[in-house]
Amino acid sequence: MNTSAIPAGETIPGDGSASVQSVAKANFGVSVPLKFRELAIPRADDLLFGTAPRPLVTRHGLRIGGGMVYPELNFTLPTMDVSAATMPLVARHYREIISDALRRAGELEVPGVVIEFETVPPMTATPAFGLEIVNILLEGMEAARQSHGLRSALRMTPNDNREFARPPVMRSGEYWERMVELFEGSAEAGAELLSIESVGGKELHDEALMNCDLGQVIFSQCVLGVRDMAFLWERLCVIARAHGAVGAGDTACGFGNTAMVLAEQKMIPRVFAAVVRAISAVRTLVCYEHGAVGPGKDCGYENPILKAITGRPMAMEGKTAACAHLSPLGNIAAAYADTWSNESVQNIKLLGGMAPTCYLEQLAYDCRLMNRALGEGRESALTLRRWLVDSDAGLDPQAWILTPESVIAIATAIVDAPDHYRAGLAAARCALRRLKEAHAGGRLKIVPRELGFLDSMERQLDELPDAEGDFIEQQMALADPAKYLPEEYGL
Amino acid sequence: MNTSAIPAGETIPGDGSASVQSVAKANFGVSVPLKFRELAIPRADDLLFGTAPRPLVTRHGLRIGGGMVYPELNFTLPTMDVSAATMPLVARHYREIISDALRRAGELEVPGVVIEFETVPPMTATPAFGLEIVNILLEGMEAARQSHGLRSALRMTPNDNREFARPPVMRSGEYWERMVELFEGSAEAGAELLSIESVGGKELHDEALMNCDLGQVIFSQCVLGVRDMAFLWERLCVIARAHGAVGAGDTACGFGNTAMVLAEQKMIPRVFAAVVRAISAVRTLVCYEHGAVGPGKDCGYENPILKAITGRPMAMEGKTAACAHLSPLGNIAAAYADTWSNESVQNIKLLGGMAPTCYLEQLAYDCRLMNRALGEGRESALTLRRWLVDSDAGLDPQAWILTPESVIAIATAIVDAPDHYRAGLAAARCALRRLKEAHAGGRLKIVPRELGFLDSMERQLDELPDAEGDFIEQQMALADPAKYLPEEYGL
Amino acid sequence: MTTLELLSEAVASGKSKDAKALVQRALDEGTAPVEIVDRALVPAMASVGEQFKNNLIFVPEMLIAARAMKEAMSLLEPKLLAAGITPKYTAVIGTVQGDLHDIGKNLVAIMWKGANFRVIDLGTNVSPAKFVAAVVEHKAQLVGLSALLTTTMPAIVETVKAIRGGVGQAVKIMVGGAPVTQQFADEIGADGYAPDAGSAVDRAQALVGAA
Amino acid sequence: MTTLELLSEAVASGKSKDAKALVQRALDEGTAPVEIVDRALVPAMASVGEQFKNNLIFVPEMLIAARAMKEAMSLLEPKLLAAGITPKYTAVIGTVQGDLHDIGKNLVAIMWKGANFRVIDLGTNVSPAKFVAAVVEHKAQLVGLSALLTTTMPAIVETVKAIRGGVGQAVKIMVGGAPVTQQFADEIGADGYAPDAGSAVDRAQALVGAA
Ligand SMILES: [Zn+2]
Ligand SMILES: [Zn+2]
Ligand SMILES: [Zn+2]
Repeated sequence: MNTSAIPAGETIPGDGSASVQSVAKANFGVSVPLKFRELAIPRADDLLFGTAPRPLVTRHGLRIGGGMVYPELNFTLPTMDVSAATMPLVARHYREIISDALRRAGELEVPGVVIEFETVPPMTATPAFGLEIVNILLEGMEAARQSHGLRSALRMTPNDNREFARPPVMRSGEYWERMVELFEGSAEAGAELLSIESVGGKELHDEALMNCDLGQVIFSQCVLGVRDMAFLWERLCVIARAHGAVGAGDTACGFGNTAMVLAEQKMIPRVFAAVVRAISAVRTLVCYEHGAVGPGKDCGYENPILKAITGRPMAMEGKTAACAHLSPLGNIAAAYADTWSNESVQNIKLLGGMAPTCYLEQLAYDCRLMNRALGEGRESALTLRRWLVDSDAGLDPQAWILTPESVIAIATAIVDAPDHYRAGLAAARCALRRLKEAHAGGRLKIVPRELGFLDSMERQLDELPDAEGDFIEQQMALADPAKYLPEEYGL
Repeated sequence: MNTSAIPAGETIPGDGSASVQSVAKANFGVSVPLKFRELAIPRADDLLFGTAPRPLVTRHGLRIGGGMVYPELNFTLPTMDVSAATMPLVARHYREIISDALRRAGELEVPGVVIEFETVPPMTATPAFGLEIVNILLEGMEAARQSHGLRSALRMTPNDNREFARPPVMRSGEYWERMVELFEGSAEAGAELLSIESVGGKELHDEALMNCDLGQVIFSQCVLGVRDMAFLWERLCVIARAHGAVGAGDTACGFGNTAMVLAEQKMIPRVFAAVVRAISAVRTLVCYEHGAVGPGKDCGYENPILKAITGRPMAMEGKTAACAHLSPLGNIAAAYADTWSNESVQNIKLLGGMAPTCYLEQLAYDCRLMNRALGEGRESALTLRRWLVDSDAGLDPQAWILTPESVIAIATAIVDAPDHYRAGLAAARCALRRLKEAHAGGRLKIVPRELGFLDSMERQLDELPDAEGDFIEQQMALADPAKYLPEEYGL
Repeated sequence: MTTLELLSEAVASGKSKDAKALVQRALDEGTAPVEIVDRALVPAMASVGEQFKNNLIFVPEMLIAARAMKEAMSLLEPKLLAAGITPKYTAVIGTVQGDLHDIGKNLVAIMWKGANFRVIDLGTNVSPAKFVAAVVEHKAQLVGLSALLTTTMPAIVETVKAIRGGVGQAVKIMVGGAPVTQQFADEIGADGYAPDAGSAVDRAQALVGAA
Repeated sequence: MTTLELLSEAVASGKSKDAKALVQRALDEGTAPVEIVDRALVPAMASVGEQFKNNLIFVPEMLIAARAMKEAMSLLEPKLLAAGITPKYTAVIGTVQGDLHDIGKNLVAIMWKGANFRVIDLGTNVSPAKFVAAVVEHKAQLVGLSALLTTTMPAIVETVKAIRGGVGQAVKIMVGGAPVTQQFADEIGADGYAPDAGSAVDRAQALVGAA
C-alpha cells in the first residue's frame, strides 16, 4: 500500500467485491518494514482536535476530522448475563438506550454523533446475538435521522474472543470464525466503521507489565501484536470494502490501558506505563498500514501519535470516560479528539436519567466547547488546546508523553525506524528521554519511588539486541512457552 | 444590615454568642424594601468564574471566588430507606464515599474541594442520623487533610422537611424544630457552610407552573418565598455565627429547577421556565439580605444574577451534573462558577469506580481547565467564558437569560425596584423583553409553539397591580386556601 | 358542524363557557347525556391527550381543556348519576409514604380523568394501608403509585406487597416517577410502568382492557 | 544480624541467590526448617505485603521478593514434607466462568502464598463445578472468586450457590474484581470482599482466623 496515494478526505465507498478468503497467506514471521516513512503532521502546532489532514466522510455526511468534534457514545448492559434466554431483555436495553440517547442528542442539536457498539463476549460467540443488536441500533439511528435530522454513524467493535482459548488461537478455529462472521454481518447490515480491541500478544503482556519487563513488553506488542494485527487488519479491511464500510481503527487497550489502570492502582510505576504507551503506538499503527482510515478507537491514548503519523482522524476519551475508568489524561486527551467518547457506561439509572443519556449530554457539551473554539479559527483552537494540555501534562508522566511536542518526537522516532521492533525500541527510548528531561527541568512531577525505574528501564533497553532476529530469539527464550503459540504469529 | 459595611474577603469567624432564640419576631407581612440598591458587579465583563469581589476564605484556606474554581462534590445513597435499622449500612456508604472520593481528589492534586452533604428527609426528621453522617464526613475530610494535605470544607444542607405537613407549617412545630436542631448540631460539629433548598411558597408554585400562571409564580416566590426566607435566614445566620460557621446560600431549586425539568420534559414552555428563573433571583436574594455570604447553592441557576448583585461567590452546576438532571445550561453555567458541582449522584458502581469518585474526577478536570484560563489572566478567562456562553446561549431561552448581558440587565432591574414584589415583576419583564429582542434579532432560537407564550406572559404581567398590597389581595383570592397557611408567612 | 362536533372543539380548545352552553344545547336537542360524553367529551380529551403525548401542546393547554371538560360534566353528572351511569373504570392514585412530590402524579390523574376513568387521588405521603383500603372501598381496577425520591422507592415495594396481600392480582398496579425504571417495575411485580404522564393513559387503558 | 535476620532481608529485597545460601547456612547452623519459615520467610513476606499495601513498593518489587521466597522454600519444602508439616490454610482461587481476566487474581494468589497459605490456582474461565471439586479435594478453608466483566457477575452468584450447595458454610468465600462491591458481596452471601489485592491478605487471614 502506497500511503501517499490515499486521497485527502476519504469517503466511505459504496461497495466492493473482494472477499476475506482471497487474502493470500503471507509469512508474517519475517521482519516487515514500516510503511509510514514520514509524518502526515510534522509540526506540533498542526496537531489539533477536530482537524485531520485526511478526514473521513461518512454516509450521512459526518466529516470526522473535518473541522468539528463529534460525540461518540458508548454503552453496555447492566450487570446481567447474555444468553438466548436473556436476549429479549438485552434487546430491550439496547432499544431503550439508543432511542433515549438519540432523543437527547436531537434536543441538544448535536451536529452528528458516532455510536459505538462494543459487544460483550457472548455476542461475538453467537453472532446472531450481536447482529440483532446491530439492527436495533441502526433502526434507532435511522429513526432519529428521519424524525429530527440527526446524523449518525455506527462503529462496530466485536469483542476479540480469541483469547478464550488458552493459549490463544489467533488465525483459525471457532473464536476466529465467529468473530469474522460478526464483522461480515455487521458491515452488511450497515455498520460503517469496523473496529476492534485486538488482543494479539496480550497473553504475554500482562505478565510483562507485572514484572515491568520492557523486553517482554516490546516482544508482546511489536513482534506478536504487530504480526497479529497485520493478519487481522488485512482481513477486516477486505470485509469493509466488500460492504462499503471502512476499517476504522484498533487500540492497545489491553496493553496501554491495562498499564494505565495498574499505575492508577499503584501496582506499577506511572513512568513505566508511560513508556508502555509510547511502545503501543507501534502496534496500533499496523491497522493503518493495512488499510484502516480512522477514526482510531476511543481508548487508544496512543492515537495522537498515530494521528501525527497517518493524518487520520482519531476518537479520544478522557474526563468524560470516568464512568469507564479513571485516568491522569482527562483533559489532554481532548487536545487531539476528532470524536470524543465516554468509552463505556452501563445502562443503569442515574438520578438525571439513564446513564448513557446523561453521558451523551456531557459529551455534547464538551464538544460544543471545542467546536466554539474551532469555529473561531486556528488560534482560538490552539489556545484551548494549550489549556487542555497544560492542565495535565506536568502532573503525570503518561500525560507528559502526550504533549504535542512529545507526540511529534515519538512519532518521528517511530517513522525513522527501519522496522516495528526497532520502532518500539525507539519509541521507548524517546519517551524515556523526554520523561528524564522534563523531570530534570522541573516541568514534570515524578514521585520519588518511581525515579529508580527511569534508570532501570534504560538499562533494560540497553540490553536488547539491535537486530529483530536476535531479539526474537532472546525473548522467546524468556517467555513462558505454555502461554502462547508462536506459530499463530507466523514465528 | 448595611451591606456596604461587609468587608471584602469575608473570613469564616471563630465563634459567636448570639442564639437563635434571641431574634425578635418581626412582622414580615409588611412590604420590605430591597437591601441591595446597586450592583456589586456592574459590568458584564467583570462577571467571571472563579472571581468574586467578596470572596469567602474558609477555615483551611480555600479562597472561594478568590481566583480559582474548586470542585464541589455532592452524593447521596443508592436506592434504600433510612431508618435506625439501616443506619449502619447508611454510615458505611458515606464512609466509603468520602474516603474514596477524597483519595482520588488527592491523587488528582485538586487545590481544594467543597463537600456538600444534602440530607434525605429521614435524616432531617431524626437529626441524630444526619449528625452521624456529618461526623463521618468531617473525619474523612480531616484524614485526607492530614494524609495528603487536601484542603476541604463541608457544606451542610438539611432537607427542608417543613412541607411534610400539608398545608406546610413554616415557623414552628416538629419539622421546623428538628431542622433547626440539625443545623445547630452540624455547625457545632464543624460544618462550615450552612445551606438549604428552602421550600416556602412551593406549595402554591407547583400548580402555578402547571398553569403557566405568572401572577401565582410571583405570589409564591416574591411574597410567600421572600417572607419565609427572611424568617429562616435570620435564624440560620444566628446559628452560623454562634458556631463560627457561615450561612452560605439558598436556591430556588424547587421553583426554577422544577420549571426547567418540566420544560425539558416538554410539559411547559422553555420561555416560561426562563421567566420563572429570572423571578426566582428575587426570592433567593433574600438569604444574602439576611446574612448569607456564599457560595450560593449549586443548583441555583439564578446565582449569576445574585453574584452580580451581591458580589458573593457562587456554586454552579452544569454539564457535569447530568448525573442529577439534564439541562440546557451545561456550559453557560460554568461561566460564573466559583465552585463547580455535580449536584448529586448516588453511591452506585460505575465501571470506572463508585459514581461519586468518577464525578469528582470529572469535576476536577473541568476545574483544571477553568483554572488554566484564569491562571493566564483576565483576557484568557474571558475568552473561555465567551465560548462557554456562546455554546448554549442561542439554543435555549433559559440559557439566553444567563448571558452576561442578560444577567446584568435582570440584576439591574431587581436592584432598581422598590420592593420584592416589584423586583419580581421587573425581573420577569426584563427577561421577557430580552427573549423577545433576541428572538427578533435571530440570536435566539424559540420553537414556534412557544412563541404565543411570549405575548400571553406579557398580558399576564400587564394585569398585575402596581402596589404589593393590591397584588397580595388579588392573588390570595386566586390561590387555593386549603393549600397554604397565610399566617405562616406573616400575612 | 353538529352540536357535538362544536362541543368537542370547545372542550379541546379549553373554552369552558362555550362548552357548557353547547352541552345545554345538545341536551335541548334531545341528545342523551351518555352520548354527549362518549361522542364529544371523551374524544375531545383523547385528542388533547394525543397532542400532549406528541409534544404539540403543553400542560397548561391540556389543563384548560380538562377544566372545560369538568364544566361540561357538571351539567351531565347529575343526569348520568340519576340514570345509574358511572365511568367503567376506577383508578386509585397517590404518592407513596415518605414522598411529597405530586406534579407527575397530578398530571397522570388529570389524564386518566380525561380518558373517563373515575380517579381517586389519595394525595402524597400515602401509607400502604391507605392504598389498600381505597382500592377495596372504590373497587378500583387500577392503582397508580408514584415516587420521586430514591429513599422512597422501598415504599413502592412495600405498597405493592400490601396491595397484593390485600387484594391479590385483582387490581392492576402501575408505577412511575423519576427513579423508577421498567426493570424496577418488573422486579417488584408491578403490572405496568410509564416513563412519563403522556404515555400513562395508553398503558392504563391497555392494563384494564379499555384500549 | 543473625542468619535468620539476614535471610529475612534477602527475601524482602528479592535477592534469590543470597536467600538460598542463607537458608542453607541456617540449616547448617541447626535451625529447624519450620522455624526458618516462621521466623524468617513469613515475616519477610508480611513486611513486603505491608509495604505493597501502603503503596511503598510496586508489584514487580513484590514479585522478586516472592521469587526469592520460592527459591528459599525449594530447599525447605522437601524437609517440611518429610516431617509432615504443611501450611495451615489452603485457599482455592480462580476467575469465574466466562471471564479471562487474571491479573488481579494472580496478584492475590501471590500475596496469599506470601502469607503462607497453600494456594490452588484454578486459572480463568472456571466452572462452578470445578470450584466445588477443588474445595473438596484440597480441603480448602478459603475460596477466592474473581470477575472483571459485568456480564460474568452472574457467574459469581452461580459459583457461590454451587459452593454453598456442595460444602455449605464450611469454606469462607471471598469475592473481588472491578465490578464487585461490598454490597454485592453481602447480597450474594459471600463472606468477604477486598477492593484490591493489597487488602486481600488481611481479609483472608481474618476470615480463616489466622489474623
Ligand atoms: Zn478499550
Ligand atoms: Zn469503547
Ligand atoms: Zn437542588
